[in-house]
Amino acid sequence: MRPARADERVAAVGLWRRLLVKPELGSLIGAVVILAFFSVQSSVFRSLSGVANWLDVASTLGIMAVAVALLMIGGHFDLSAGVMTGTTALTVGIVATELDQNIWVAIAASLVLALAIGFANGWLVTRTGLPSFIITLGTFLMLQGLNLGLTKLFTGTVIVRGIAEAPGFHSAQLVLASRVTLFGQEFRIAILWWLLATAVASWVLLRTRFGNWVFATGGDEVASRNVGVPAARTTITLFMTTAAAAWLVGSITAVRLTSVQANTGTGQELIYIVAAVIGGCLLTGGFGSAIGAALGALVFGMTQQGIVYLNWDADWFYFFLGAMLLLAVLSNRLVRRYAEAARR
Amino acid sequence: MRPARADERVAAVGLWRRLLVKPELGSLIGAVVILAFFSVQSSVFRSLSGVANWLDVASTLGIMAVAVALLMIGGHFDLSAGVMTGTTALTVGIVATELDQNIWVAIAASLVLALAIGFANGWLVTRTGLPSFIITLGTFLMLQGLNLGLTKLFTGTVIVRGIAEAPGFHSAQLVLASRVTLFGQEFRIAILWWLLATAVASWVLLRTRFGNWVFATGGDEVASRNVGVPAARTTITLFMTTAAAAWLVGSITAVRLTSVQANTGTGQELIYIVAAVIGGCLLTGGFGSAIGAALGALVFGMTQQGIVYLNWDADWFYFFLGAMLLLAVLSNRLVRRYAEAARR
Amino acid sequence: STDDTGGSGSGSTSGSGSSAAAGDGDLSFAVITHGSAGDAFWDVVQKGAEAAGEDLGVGVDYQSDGDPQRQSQLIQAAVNQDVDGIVVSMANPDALQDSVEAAVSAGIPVVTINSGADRSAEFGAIGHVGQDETIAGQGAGQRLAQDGAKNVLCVVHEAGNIGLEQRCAGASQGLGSDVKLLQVDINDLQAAQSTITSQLQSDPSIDGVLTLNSAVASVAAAAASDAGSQAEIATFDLNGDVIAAIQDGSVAFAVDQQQYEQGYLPIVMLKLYAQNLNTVGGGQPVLTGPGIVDSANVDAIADLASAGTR
Amino acid sequence: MSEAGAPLLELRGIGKDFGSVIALDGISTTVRAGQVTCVLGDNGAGKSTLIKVLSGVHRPTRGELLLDGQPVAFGAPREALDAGIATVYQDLAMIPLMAIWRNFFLGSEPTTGWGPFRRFDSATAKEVTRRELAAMGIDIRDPDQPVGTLSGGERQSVAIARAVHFGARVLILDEPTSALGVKQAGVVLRYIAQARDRGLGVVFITHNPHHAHPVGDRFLLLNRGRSMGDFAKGELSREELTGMMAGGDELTELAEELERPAGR
Amino acid sequence: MSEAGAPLLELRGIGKDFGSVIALDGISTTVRAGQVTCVLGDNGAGKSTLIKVLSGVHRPTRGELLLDGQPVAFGAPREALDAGIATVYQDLAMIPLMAIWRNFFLGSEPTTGWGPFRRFDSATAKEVTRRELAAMGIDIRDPDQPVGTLSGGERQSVAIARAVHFGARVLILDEPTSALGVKQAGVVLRYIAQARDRGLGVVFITHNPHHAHPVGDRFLLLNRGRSMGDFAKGELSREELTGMMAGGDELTELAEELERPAGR
Ligand SMILES: Nc1ncnc2c1ncn2[C@@H]1O[C@H](COP(=O)(O)OP(=O)(O)OP(=O)(O)O)[C@@H](O)[C@H]1O
Ligand SMILES: Nc1ncnc2c1ncn2[C@@H]1O[C@H](COP(=O)(O)OP(=O)(O)OP(=O)(O)O)[C@@H](O)[C@H]1O
Ligand SMILES: [Mg+2]
Ligand SMILES: [Mg+2]
Repeated sequence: MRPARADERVAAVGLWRRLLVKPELGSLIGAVVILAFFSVQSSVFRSLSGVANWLDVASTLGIMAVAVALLMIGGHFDLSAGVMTGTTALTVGIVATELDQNIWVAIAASLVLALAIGFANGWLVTRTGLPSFIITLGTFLMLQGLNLGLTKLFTGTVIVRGIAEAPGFHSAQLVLASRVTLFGQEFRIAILWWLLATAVASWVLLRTRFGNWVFATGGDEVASRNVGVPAARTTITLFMTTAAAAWLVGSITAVRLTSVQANTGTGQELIYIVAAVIGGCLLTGGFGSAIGAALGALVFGMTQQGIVYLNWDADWFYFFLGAMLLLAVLSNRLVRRYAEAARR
Repeated sequence: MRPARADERVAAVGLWRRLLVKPELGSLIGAVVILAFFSVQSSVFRSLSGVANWLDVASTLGIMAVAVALLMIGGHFDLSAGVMTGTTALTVGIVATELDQNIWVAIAASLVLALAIGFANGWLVTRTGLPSFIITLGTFLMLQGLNLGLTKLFTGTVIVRGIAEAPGFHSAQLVLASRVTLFGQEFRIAILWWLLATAVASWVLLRTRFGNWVFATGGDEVASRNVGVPAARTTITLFMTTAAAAWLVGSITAVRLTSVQANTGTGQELIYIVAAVIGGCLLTGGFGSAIGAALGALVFGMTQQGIVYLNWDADWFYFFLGAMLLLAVLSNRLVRRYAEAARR
Repeated sequence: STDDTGGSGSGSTSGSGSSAAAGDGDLSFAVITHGSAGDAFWDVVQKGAEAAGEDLGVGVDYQSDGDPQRQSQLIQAAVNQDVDGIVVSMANPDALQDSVEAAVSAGIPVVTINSGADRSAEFGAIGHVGQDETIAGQGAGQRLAQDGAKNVLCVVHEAGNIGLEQRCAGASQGLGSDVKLLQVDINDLQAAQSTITSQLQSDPSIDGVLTLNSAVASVAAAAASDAGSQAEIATFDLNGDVIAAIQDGSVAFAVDQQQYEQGYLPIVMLKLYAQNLNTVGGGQPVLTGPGIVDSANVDAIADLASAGTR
Repeated sequence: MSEAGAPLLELRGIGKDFGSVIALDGISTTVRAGQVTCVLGDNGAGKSTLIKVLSGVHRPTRGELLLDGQPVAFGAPREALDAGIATVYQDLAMIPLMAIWRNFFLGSEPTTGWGPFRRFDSATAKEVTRRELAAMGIDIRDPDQPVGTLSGGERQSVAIARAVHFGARVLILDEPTSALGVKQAGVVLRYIAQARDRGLGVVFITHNPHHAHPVGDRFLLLNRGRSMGDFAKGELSREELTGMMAGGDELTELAEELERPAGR
Repeated sequence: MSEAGAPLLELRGIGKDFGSVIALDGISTTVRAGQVTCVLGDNGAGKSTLIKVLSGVHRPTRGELLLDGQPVAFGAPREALDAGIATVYQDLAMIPLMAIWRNFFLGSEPTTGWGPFRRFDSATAKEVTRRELAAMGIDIRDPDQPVGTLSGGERQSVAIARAVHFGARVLILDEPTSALGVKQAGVVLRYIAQARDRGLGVVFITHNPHHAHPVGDRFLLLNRGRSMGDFAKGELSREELTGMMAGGDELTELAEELERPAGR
């Protein structure tokens, strides 16, 4: 016999189980499993310097994953997200070195360009009604060509160099590529940007009108338009958000490496999507979380570095990477099943 | 006043417009636009030898695109499809050369392996309920690692050579890699395989029970299960079909090149999906056509070679590729809009 | 192999008449390599070929694709266009045999570059310019051994790329012991830096790092300092950053295959062949490297590397 | 409130095609403040298509739509909503994966806080949702439950409560009571009467003559996409209405027939 | 056909939970050949959940299901179908993008031809679809039309026609008439009576007492997931039934109330 309750149609379920069913906490399980797996086997992995190292990998990936997750919740893909980090980094580099501008001017120019590309993506998707997959594949390929063509046009080589000499570089470095010492270990500031991006995205998604529209547009675009959600505006804003994230990552890359290769970022778009999916985003839209995506990026980053820390044969790197990812998502799945199976 | 008709609720619409609205004929428009574009500008492109060349490019891509389209109509992705062409080609090579088997034995072994991988993909997807995107990403990475690791294990390098020396090679070459002379021009036999695959896939999709199940599973898996469609079996069969297509392409590659690199096929999975989407497949499943996917592959192949025939700067190759793809899908879209706007 | 060269030379004489008749002033050559788009090494090759085209007043069309099947389709496209000569890099000679021989039998002279020297004459090419990646790798390995490195990390930036594997395999031979491989992604250099850092943290006995791309060299140097490792950094290929790094000592040396010549010389050879039926060295491979750039000679070529021709 | 008042909405010769399908042709009627316009007709007659034209979902292929006597062309449902027209769609227009309270306020979210910290006032939203549903006789367990897991009637109740809450001038209801229990259906009919009495124009579609007759003031009859007439209540006896609804009291005869043959 | 015959289906203490939600608890009833079992209850009472247990969509969390006296556990709707149980789901279980005839035969496609050339017999399928729908009073334009573009009632008719066509021993109908016109609803009631007379067991859910009373033989009353009793028709007067359905004839009173105050 169950105890009498306010509503006899609801059974008592432990806090623990209720938490486990949440999507972001689900991906937390994956992260914990991977963390435990590598920590047990490698002391360097669990050392502070190791942590700083894999957090660094997760950070730029995570900034993108969070933005891509928002877009995916809104029901769209952006295949140009990866190459756009290259476009923005190259723009920062070319404007700062070839056009001899202050680095902040270059960063601002890069932002304007990124937002323009994001707007174009969103506008094309909403106007033509074609799948975003194919539209952004078009922009992906075009940007890839532009990155190479323009870099060679401006520099004669496939690399933009000398960003460190641009005026204003030191202040930019401070903001985008410095290190912060914590517990005697230096951490990259990009990690802070990552946390900030996750927090802002989560807040927007769960606490604002815009967030409500994102879920609705991704869940059922026709229905949401019927009740008055400005679906086109929401979609365009989401594409611009992804572009802005690419700009942030591109600027961090440019300032940190001080030289940028023309093919930077190509192929990363898939990894962003993967991180978002590990974090619980549905590919069909309408469901997911920003924190989940950030955790997905963490899973990916830890796995990538963990395999190296364990000194496993590099030829098999991708094999282990794949196996670890499956381990993360399957363990998440198992635990949630257990949680949902509930009081039987 | 409209003429009296059998059903007064249906207006007369010209055959032409009715045809234009069909998905596969839609992608035909894209193909025609691209064909016209390049033919006008390059006499070599429209010469028989040129046609044989770009048909060749489209053929292996097309075989995969058709299988991937079936899978997408069934509501799933297979990111491991590209690398699986490498796995199967390497298996043919390793079994034939390192294990000294007849080439047909090697090809058979490769088929068994492919079907096993396809089954594993499908089984994991149906059992865990996780998105196929993430499951096949896992197999994609694992196979990529396996391809490299095993190739190096067997051969010491990243290339399997000497397939031409295997017993039975000539009969295999005849079936998989010979040329057929038509109008005085040699065409690769792979083009025939492509046409065959398209015809069979179309037939299955539109004329069999299984085809009905594919549309239903992709359209609404829960609803189709509720009316008794064996959704899990359908999904697994689709994954095995994709794997079988990868085996066909892999065998063609191995026999044609007589040596196989360990990274064969990596990254192609996206192109297959693209061809299917150009051909009108929905990413959300439940809609699309095999002929459309074959035409999508044709658009892609023509564009890829057409840019080469026009001698456009290779640095800008991807830019043009992207622009051409957008041209193809947008013109398709425009024409269909015009057709749908109908009798106003 | 000498008879092969003779055979192919006479075989293509008949065809060359037609291409010569096509007009002397208007020669056009196709260069088809297995480099991926934007690859720093192949960019220099392209630049060499295009410079030669400009200097000699001939047309040069550069195409590349890492997939041998695609490469063979590109060769077929060039044959269809009836170019006056084809330059091909042969990382995977078996896979290209068919299409190279088809070009030769269509009367189009072929020069092979970079790898595939041992098969070049067999396929009927009129010459070969290059440096086998394995030999270049050996050069790097020997130099690392000289500098006292024992446990060397070879950073592969494109999994399964045959040229990169050959460089690492060559380095093992030159070093006299196996190098340790590490996979990174050339398109994400920040992650590459972290990955190299991880490797150096987890295996402090590594005392040499060999990168196969100039851009990876810079992040490898940064990774070594992050990890507090004393490992010697060496790299293939040059760019301005690597030159600066060699000058300030953070990179010890760079293997320079002088791949500019692998682009430039074949165009010269094809032009001479088209106009004069000349071949070079009786079809024997023309070697372009390896040269080693270190603190001793870096200053001399610093400006050239920054301009992207070294 | 009288027949003489200027119509809120007026339709003149409205038609709508979907490709070759002619779903509506030559429909004219008026919606007046303080009146209930019932749209009647067989399945597939074009009732839902008609209300989608009114609510800005479809643009009419032919004909004119007048709001307060001015021709309007709603480009999007948002514009109709902004003109005070709230609609309960037959397919309900709900996002299955979203919580009840999020669906309730979708497109018209209440906010709180200033500037960049302006946020969706979720406490209010949950409170209002629970209250409005309770008023309809629906006792939800938790406003956070995804709409996709609600029962058919619960879902329909959410859509109705939402439209009633936001309807300012015109309330359009497409078969609102089809999945509702007798009690809940009664509540909805009362809502309609209340809205009418508050001076809203109501468009009400139903197949149930017991629901249509008590509240309707005008009856627009559709058949296979064409109008069969547009009657004021006075012009129409109860019997005629029931007859128009394809044999409303045939049902009583049917009942006799359905009883099993005696003795079995 | 009598009460004494062995029940086709028997439920013993069935319960179903979704996570913490208790949708059903302790439900027992029987479905007999040649009888119509009506399931009554408010919105959210658990009626749809109950029939989903019967049709193999949900596995019950508690309790036992017996088919012909043997305990069964349907792992999938396919198994229930194979046992001759056909269902019209409240959400209809249709694939919107697929043609009407493909939906009609989904999961039970007729085939023609031999061996590898065995194919879906589309001519027969289209023919049967058109015929069965015409028999229900639905005149479709083209069996190739996607179900997603049908009107609500047309779509419901397709689902009903399908279930009636394939139902062999048990026919389960979850609010089948909710979106139907009066005429079409009458046809469905006749179908139910015919099925009953052919010896099928029918489970019928409706909110309309005018539909439930004439055809029902047994009445299972649900409230908030619990059973309020399971009555044979004889045990229950018409008044009691209407009372059970939460004031069926309150409606008449309501009608009076809804008429506008006199004089306005
Ligand atoms: N998008 C569309 N494409 C093609 N035909 C359509 C489309 N939408 C509706 N129709 C057709 O238009 C006709 C009218 O549909 P509508 O939904 O307006 O009917 P209804 O009167 O609301 O019927 P019900 O009472 O069954 O809800 C139907 O026959 C339907 O098949
Ligand atoms: N998957 C689910 N998860 C959580 N709760 C659910 C789920 N499915 C149903 N419920 C809840 O169970 C209860 C019973 O739902 P059910 O659909 O069986 O009601 P019903 O009697 O058919 O109502 P209606 O007459 O409105 O169709 C509802 O309160 C519903 O919210
Ligand atoms: Mg309707
Ligand atoms: Mg129900």
